[in-house]
Amino acid sequence: MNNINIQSIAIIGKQNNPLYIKNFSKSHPDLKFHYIAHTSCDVIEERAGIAGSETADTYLGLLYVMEDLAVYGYITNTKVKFVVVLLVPDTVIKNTDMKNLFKKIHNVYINQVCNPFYNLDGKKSIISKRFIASIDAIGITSDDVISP
Amino acid sequence: MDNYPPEFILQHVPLMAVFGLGTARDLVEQPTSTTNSVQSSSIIPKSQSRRSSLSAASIPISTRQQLSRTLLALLTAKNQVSVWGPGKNASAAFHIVAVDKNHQFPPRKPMMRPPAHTHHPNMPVAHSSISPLTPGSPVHPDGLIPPIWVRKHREIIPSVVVGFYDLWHHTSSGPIQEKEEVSPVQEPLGTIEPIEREKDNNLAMEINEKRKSLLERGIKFSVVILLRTQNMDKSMDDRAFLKDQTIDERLSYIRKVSGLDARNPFFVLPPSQQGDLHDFVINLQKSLYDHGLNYYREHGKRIKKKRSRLPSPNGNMRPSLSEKPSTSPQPLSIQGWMIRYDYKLATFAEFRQDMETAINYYESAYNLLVDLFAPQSSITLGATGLPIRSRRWTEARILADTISLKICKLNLYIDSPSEALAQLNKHVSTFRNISNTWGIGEDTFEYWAWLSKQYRIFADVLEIATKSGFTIPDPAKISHNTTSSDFRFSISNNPNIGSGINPSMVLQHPGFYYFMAAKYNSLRRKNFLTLEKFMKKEGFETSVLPPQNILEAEQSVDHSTLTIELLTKSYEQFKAQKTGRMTLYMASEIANTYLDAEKYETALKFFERIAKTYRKEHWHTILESILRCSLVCAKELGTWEKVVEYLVELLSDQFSISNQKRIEIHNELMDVLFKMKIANLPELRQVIIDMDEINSFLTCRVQFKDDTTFIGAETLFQITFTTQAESPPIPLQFAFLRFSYNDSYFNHYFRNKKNGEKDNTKLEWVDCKNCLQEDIEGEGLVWVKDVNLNFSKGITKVFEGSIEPKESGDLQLQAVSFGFLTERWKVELHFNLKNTREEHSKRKWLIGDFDSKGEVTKPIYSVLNGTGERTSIKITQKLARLDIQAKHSAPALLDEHYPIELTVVNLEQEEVKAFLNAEIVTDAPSNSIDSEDFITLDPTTNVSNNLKDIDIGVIPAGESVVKIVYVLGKKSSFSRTLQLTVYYASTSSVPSTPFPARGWIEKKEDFRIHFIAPFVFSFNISPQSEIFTTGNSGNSLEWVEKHLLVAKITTTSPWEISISDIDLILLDQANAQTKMEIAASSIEIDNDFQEQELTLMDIKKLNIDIGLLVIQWKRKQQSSVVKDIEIPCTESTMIVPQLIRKKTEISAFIRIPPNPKVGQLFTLIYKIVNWTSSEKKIHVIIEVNDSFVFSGYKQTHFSVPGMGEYCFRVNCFPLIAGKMKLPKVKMVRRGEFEGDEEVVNIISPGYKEGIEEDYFVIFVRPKIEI
Amino acid sequence: MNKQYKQIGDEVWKNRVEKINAELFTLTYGSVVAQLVKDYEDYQEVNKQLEKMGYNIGVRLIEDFLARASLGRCADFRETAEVISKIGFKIFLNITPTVTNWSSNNKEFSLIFEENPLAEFVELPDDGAADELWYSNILCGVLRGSLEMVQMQVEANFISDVLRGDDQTEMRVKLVKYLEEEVPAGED
Amino acid sequence: MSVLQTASSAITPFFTSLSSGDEVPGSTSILGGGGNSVSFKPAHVNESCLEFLIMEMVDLMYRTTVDSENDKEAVYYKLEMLGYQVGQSLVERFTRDRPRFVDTLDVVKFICKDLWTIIFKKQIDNLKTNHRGVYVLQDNSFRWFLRMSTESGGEAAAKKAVPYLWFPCGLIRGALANLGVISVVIAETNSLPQCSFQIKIAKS
Repeated sequence: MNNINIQSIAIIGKQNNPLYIKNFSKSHPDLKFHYIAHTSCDVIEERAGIAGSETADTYLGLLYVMEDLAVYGYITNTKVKFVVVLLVPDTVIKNTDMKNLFKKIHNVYINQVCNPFYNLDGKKSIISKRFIASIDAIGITSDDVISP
Repeated sequence: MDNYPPEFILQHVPLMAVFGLGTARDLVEQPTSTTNSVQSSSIIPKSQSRRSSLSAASIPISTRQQLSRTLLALLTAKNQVSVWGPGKNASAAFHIVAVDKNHQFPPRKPMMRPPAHTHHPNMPVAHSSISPLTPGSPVHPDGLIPPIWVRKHREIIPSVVVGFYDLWHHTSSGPIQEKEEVSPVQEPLGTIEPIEREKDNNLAMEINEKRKSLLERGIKFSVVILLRTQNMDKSMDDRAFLKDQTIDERLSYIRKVSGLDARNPFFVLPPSQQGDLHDFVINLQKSLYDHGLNYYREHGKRIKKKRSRLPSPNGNMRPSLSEKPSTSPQPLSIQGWMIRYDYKLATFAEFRQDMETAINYYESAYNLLVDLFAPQSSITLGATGLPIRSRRWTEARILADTISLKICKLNLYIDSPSEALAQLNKHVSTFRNISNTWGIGEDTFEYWAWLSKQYRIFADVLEIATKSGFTIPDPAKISHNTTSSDFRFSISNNPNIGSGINPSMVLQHPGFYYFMAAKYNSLRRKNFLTLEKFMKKEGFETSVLPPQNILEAEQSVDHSTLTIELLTKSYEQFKAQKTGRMTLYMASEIANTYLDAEKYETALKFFERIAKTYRKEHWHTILESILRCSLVCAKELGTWEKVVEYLVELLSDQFSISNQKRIEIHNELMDVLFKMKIANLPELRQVIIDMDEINSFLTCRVQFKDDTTFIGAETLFQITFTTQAESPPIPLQFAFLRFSYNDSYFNHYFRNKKNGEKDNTKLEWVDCKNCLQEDIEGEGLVWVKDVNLNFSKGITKVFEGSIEPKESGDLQLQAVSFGFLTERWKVELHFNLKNTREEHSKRKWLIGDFDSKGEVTKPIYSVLNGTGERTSIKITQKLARLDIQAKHSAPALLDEHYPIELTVVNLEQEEVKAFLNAEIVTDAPSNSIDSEDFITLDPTTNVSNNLKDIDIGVIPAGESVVKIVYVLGKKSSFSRTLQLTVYYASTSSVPSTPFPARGWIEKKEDFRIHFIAPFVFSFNISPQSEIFTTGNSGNSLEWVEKHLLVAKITTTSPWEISISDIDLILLDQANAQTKMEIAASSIEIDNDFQEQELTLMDIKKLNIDIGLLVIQWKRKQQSSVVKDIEIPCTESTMIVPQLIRKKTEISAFIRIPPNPKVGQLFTLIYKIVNWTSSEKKIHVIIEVNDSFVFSGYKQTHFSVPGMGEYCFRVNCFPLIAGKMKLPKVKMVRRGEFEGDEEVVNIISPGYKEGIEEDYFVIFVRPKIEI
Repeated sequence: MNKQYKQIGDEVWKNRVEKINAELFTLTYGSVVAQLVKDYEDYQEVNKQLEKMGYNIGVRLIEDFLARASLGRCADFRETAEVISKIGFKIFLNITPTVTNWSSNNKEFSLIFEENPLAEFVELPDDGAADELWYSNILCGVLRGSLEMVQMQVEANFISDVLRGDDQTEMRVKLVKYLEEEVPAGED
Repeated sequence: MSVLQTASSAITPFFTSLSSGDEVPGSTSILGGGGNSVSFKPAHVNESCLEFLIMEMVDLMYRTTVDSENDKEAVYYKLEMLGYQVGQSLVERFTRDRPRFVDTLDVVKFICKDLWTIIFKKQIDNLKTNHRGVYVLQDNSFRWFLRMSTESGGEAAAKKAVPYLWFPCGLIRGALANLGVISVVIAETNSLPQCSFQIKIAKS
């Protein structure tokens, strides 16, 4: 668990437009994570694409590693993409941990979507305080609460 | 990779030496030969790439030299001097070098003393020239492994030697370099003669020599005997040749004598084709391959023995740390020897393609080596590390890097990617730590240079590997075993099966590692620059500087170019992976590097190219950084138009920047526009920024209030501008605002009216109605008004304007532009409205309420129907409130001036000026061709079939004017349509020159007029008589036909018509042709017949035009429409039908003698004339009567030739006096067939007596004396 | 007394109610509110409309209520309050808001909503909605409407809402008067 | 409709799709308590609440739309949009723990089974398709009609009921749209409580 050190969480819309990108890292600038999130879209779509008839999970696992960052991906049935960037540990990252992490992000996103005042089709990034608070909570408290 | 000794990098394969084929030099001299680059030729020093193209194959193999060339070419073609080996399942392949026949391989050095003592330098023993123990060797006394050692085994000492020899024969020039006198004698074949035997013997001896010398060197020797066609009977073919007894014997003899037993392969190569040679070469290597491997195995065993004899490194004492290391170089330590041996073991293992073993030894060597660098050895306790920057230190580092690379590569080679990656990580992290202790750590360019290099070579190797068929595992399918530390991949289709993966163990494609290399290289640059800055300072601490040579070397490096090269490599990799966004990222990195390198133009090109995607996909944070960089470039380049454009986009609050920052941008923009004096500025800089293409801080919505409007009606539109919540940070003053329509006539132009009071209303309604047309310089004639164009953030301004359409059609508001205007700039923020975006929100209309002072108070929205925007409006003709009536007394008659009274009633509220267009159109299908109809205002003139722009003057409201037009219909009595158009405008709006301009209201009206012809004519022509009369010249006859023409004229008009005159105008031919002249012909008759001439003429003309019947007429009483006006008569003309005559073919004339007497014989002469060209038969029947007796046949016949005449005589004897009928003579023309007959009409020209019935009557005088 | 109501409520909810997924209900209501906000850009007006909706529902809903929970007449308004909370809200929204803050004259009380299915997921737009909009105002209407059907004229309105950042959601209910009707004499 | 071949067999017996709403692995409130919990406790309300709300909603839309311009068009538009919003949100929530969809039919089946069950506590009775982007969903006893059909049956009732189909149309369209299937949905009913929805999938 404690090897999961979240550097950034990104939520990306259907049209690959950024909805919310949060930088938890001390070393890397925001811009870096925007680039990472953007580049992840390719990999995610590619992975989601190849997953043929056999039941395809929404969790896509490790997308790629760049420098000291490991990029994980998740795509909802509604084609919304989540990207979590971890600091590369020298140990194995458990898929179950990552899945739980993504599920939590998904829950937060779902609640955002269920807010009657939120326009789903809009391309604007999410500014909801509650949403941001929840995501930040995940990013910060990631180390302890993950285990079921 | 280039700057590591290639020996340390290249893949090792067994070495084979061949002689007897000439040397590679001969091959290179070959005209056709070319060096073909096989994979990674880039990383092989030129000297190394000894490849010869197979094009040699094309050469016909006739001479010995060609044969050897071909063989050599084939042998060396696949030479394995590359980073990546032949591949696991590749056929056994040697690295083959060609040597001279007499080449001496370096002699085996004599067996050493037991190696246990080798480290006693004082004990002189023979060592390999490159051993640390040999003074003068590059590694003396304490070096590790010199590249030459590797080269020795790669290039010089073969594991197998193959000699190519020729079987002697008479013409044989013998093997190369052998000079043999050739006996000219041609011995019979089949028996071995002494000369052959002798030659063979020599050959065997020679081979034996070689074999021996190589044997004691441990090198396997093998022989190939080349048979040539000369060796055999020309009559025999190659196959038969093999069975040739004598050859067989000779070969086995040679073999026996040369002591080549079964273990030394012995080959015979008969004359063969290219293909066969190729197979031969392959088989040759196959069969010798194991021998090759064996050779290296032996070496391995030897080294292993030596290593095992080494004492433990801790056994002996090393100078303790306390005493400083003596300057004189110490002999190589045990640990050093261990490294040497491990390295050699690894190398030989690699030579024999035993990768696993190789990896193990390399790793062990690596670990020992790393320990050498540590300040404190952990293996040899108390040993100090190599002195930094010493020669040995540098060598050792190179060795470490290359060994690490070997380990990576060999792991890839045996397909265990994660170990490869693990080694890289290990290497990098290990040396990071060590470097820090050296003081050349992460704050020095040296460290980063080194790191960058490590990643780059790794990427290179990986790329080569993938090109050679290695596949990078798909991370989606990887999962690592959590528990054990062993990172073997367990392949599973689903990332969820398998507990998870260790990201640092996932090997990715080279792109990623090139990218890292690039990253680190830029850090290298950074550190170098800081160092340079540091050096500029006064009195800096020189001790911290790296040695001069390194510093100079670094100064000469073009870091940015290198970085870009690496990024580009990465870019290519990602491109190949089809990950478009990743390549964009690379592109942006490249762009940034160019920017750092101050190559602004290139940088800007890159930035502009990539900005599009990020903008399109709303990645504003990225876009912002790109824009900011672009801004820098644009400024440096002095392309201020772009500067302005970037600044405008940066104003948008899509970019999450602090208000302070935004204000800075704002001010910068203003400075550029107003303050800055741009050097060598051209006249006026014009910039048009398409706001739909960028993130705009201002949005623009357009509404026409209605969907349709009328010409001339006031048409309202509203244009709503909304600024963003955060932008513009400071109120913005535009100089002008322009609305552009598809009809420029309506273009509006608003100037900014500076009004003092700060307007901070969130929603403002601006009155833009009642503009005045004005000619603005650069704009042309536009509708102008001064309004407040001040915009602060988070507000909405609605400009309501109005237009008066001038003509029907679609009017569209195409563009709206805000503008800044300074003495240097004309900048337009351009909103294109041609393509309206689709929206579902209801259309809204802002109602600006006015309070008592006419000031706008809190405006409110009302909803219009429809959704989205409305940028265009349909303009239709306003319904004309005008009435046109036509009075006339139908039906109209053709040819008459038919008066029609038009009454135009003005139903408008105001008096109008009106004009009339009128046209008369026949229903006749082809009236357009030549309409002979006329329409006119004046019955005495006929102009054309239409009237244009007839001024019908001013009509007061509610009143009417009357106009009379005359229509003249000709010929066809079809109905006609009178098409009337009256267009008018209220006198108030009519400009001074009251000529119909656009925007006048039109009223169209059509009237049908029924036409009938005034008269109906019927003609009747009947022939009266035809006679000869004596012409005016006494002796001629005239042919006269009389016809009677009766013309019946009736009128169908319902109106009474008075006819003033009718006359028949005869065409002159009418009389002429009706005459026919006949002059008398010489007819021989009795004397009292006066001579006459008869000329004949054929009358061809049968149909004769008679002429016209012309009637002058008018209506008895005029149409009620015109009482006082006198309409002149009109005339109608009618053509009289032609006179049709029938043609006579035969005429018969009778000559009757004057006063005959009773009892006195006389003759009747009939002259028959045949007018036709063909002969005609005439039958004659004479009926007698009792007044005369005549002689001759009562019936007879004769024929008249064409165009001829015939005289027929009848002699009569009168019996009774008095008036008597002559006997009747009937003549009938008969044709060939039945019924074709015609009575010939007999006429007696100028005969005075009467004709009773159709008898000629004659008076007979009595005889007196009875 | 209260106990008994609670049992009735629970019992009815358990056994005599067709249940439906709460999210569907919540989302539907949310979409209606959002639509109203879009139509009138005036939160006061939205509150009115919601209350009106509630009223229309209330007058019909009371039938449903009486049918399910067969109860006698309430002795007093205090009892009514309990029924509203423990049975009414329970069997419709599966919540039981706390009844509290009685006025001295027992004609006015508060309902405190610890949970509110209507407001699940809701986050008010920060354009003044937090000061003007009573998101759950429909409930006030429902109370007014249904009570009117049983001869009680009440005024109901929210005075605080967690959505607005208040620390609790409180509805104030005030009895205006009992409406006259022909009551069979001798009815307790 | 004759062109449509029946694919109703495709629908397997209804598995309790409420499960997707119920227990969720590791859905313990991730917000560490605080405000409105994000967890999905088996939340239910009395169905009549929804029915009342729906009826009132339809009336309201007539009330509030009439003044601007009183055509059914606008009312349809609004109700359909409402449904659209709800549909979108619903699928976001109820596809959460579902594997990714394979194809359009997969999506449509999800609508017919899971979504329908969540909303109407039953599945679509019959699904037909022409395999060219047209699907017809038939519900023989449309839950929201069950009460209505009692009052004044026949043609008239069916007519009156039509506006209550607009919201569901939106629901379906919204659900599909959010699952990446752009479509047009129209509904019809001839005799309560039966009704059918026709989905035309936009060629993309």
